[in-house]
Amino acid sequence: MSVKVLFFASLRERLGHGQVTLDIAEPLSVQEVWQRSSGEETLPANVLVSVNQDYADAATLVQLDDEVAFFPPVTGG
Amino acid sequence: MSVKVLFFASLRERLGHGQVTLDIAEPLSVQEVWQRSSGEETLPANVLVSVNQDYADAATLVQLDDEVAFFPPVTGG
Amino acid sequence: MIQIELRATPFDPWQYLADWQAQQHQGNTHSGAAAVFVGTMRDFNEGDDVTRMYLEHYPGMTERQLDKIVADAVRTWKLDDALVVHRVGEIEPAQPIVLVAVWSAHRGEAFDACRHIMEVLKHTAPFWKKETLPDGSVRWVDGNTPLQRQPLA
Amino acid sequence: MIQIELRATPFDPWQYLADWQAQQHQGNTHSGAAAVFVGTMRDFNEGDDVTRMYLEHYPGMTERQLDKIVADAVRTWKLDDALVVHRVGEIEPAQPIVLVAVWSAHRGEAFDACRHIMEVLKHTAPFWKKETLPDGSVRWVDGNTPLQRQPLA
Repeated sequence: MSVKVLFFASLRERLGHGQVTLDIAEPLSVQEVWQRSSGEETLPANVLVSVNQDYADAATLVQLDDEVAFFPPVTGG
Repeated sequence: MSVKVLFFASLRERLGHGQVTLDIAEPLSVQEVWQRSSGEETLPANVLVSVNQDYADAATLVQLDDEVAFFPPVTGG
Repeated sequence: MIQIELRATPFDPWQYLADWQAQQHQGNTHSGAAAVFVGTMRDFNEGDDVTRMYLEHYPGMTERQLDKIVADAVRTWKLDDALVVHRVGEIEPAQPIVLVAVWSAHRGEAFDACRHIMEVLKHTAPFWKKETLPDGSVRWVDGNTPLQRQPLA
Repeated sequence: MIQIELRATPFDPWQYLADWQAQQHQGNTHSGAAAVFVGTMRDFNEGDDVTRMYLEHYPGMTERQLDKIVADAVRTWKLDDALVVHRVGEIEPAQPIVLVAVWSAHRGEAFDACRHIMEVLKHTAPFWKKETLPDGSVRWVDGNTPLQRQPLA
């Protein structure tokens, strides 16, 4: 079972990858998904996160087969 | 010397005329112009007035050759 | 640029804007924001069906007041361009009555200026609506806007 | 009716509205008010000339967030219709980036809803701008919007 992790914009460029697939056996917090997918300790305060395309936070629990994304503040419009 | 007096919309229909020319020898207040042009005593509170196409009030002094207009509250847009 | 137009014939506000933009804004790279309002005649008012409308105005003063309203807004919000088109005469349901469009560097100014122009226009520009009901009777629309002058002493 | 469109090619927002109105609003006699916002790419930002821009998005989530923003506004302000068109990909100065248009019975609701959609879109819809400067260097535009989640404990 796995979790798909996406990175966008300047964050993708900084980490050097746009997508990671994590094999997980049980639900993880967003914070743990960040550590395992980015190799960095703490989720930076200016990084936004979504789970299944809805905004979430570091404590949100990620289930098997969920899609998690990390990205910088948005600048559309 | 004269003053041109105009009436618009429901006020024109109520008074039965859209334009009156008053012969005057000296400046008059808007209130006096109303009396002489409408035949009614007091300018009603819901009648707007302009002098030379700018909003004015009952006390505004009307000069010879001015254009005065009386009309109901506006309903454009 | 400022443009004010009173017109006695129907118009498509979007096509009007497409044409205006093609003329005035070709390659405009400084106006980041445009805000637009279009007011359209409905087929009901105050609980009654309305079949058509006559829009009376005060030739000369109407243009003068619109010019002042728009020039004030352009100055206050530092607009790049402003356009007001207003119908007069016979109008049928679903026809546009008024178009207000403003261009600015920033969206806050554009929204504020567009809304302000509409509010002041509705409260001060000399237009009067006369509605025709399905039975053929006519009535003047009541103004429910604050008076522009002080109450009489 | 609600329509949301992401598009990778330039568009004329006024012609788009003319076409939409011709399709959807033929004889629409209940929407008395339309409020529209168009955001256009400028050729400067934060004091620098900008020659072009790339607009990245999150396929799937971007559409989902726009759908939610617009559906919320339609419900809150009882809108008759709402339309959002947003560019993605390579954009040049003077090209429209975003079009928001709403139709309502009354002008207050139309203005409020249009502005609200724009504000929430700017703060929550996943788009990211990358600018190219005249010397060929590129930079991501800093978001200066409040975060959508609580600070970490």
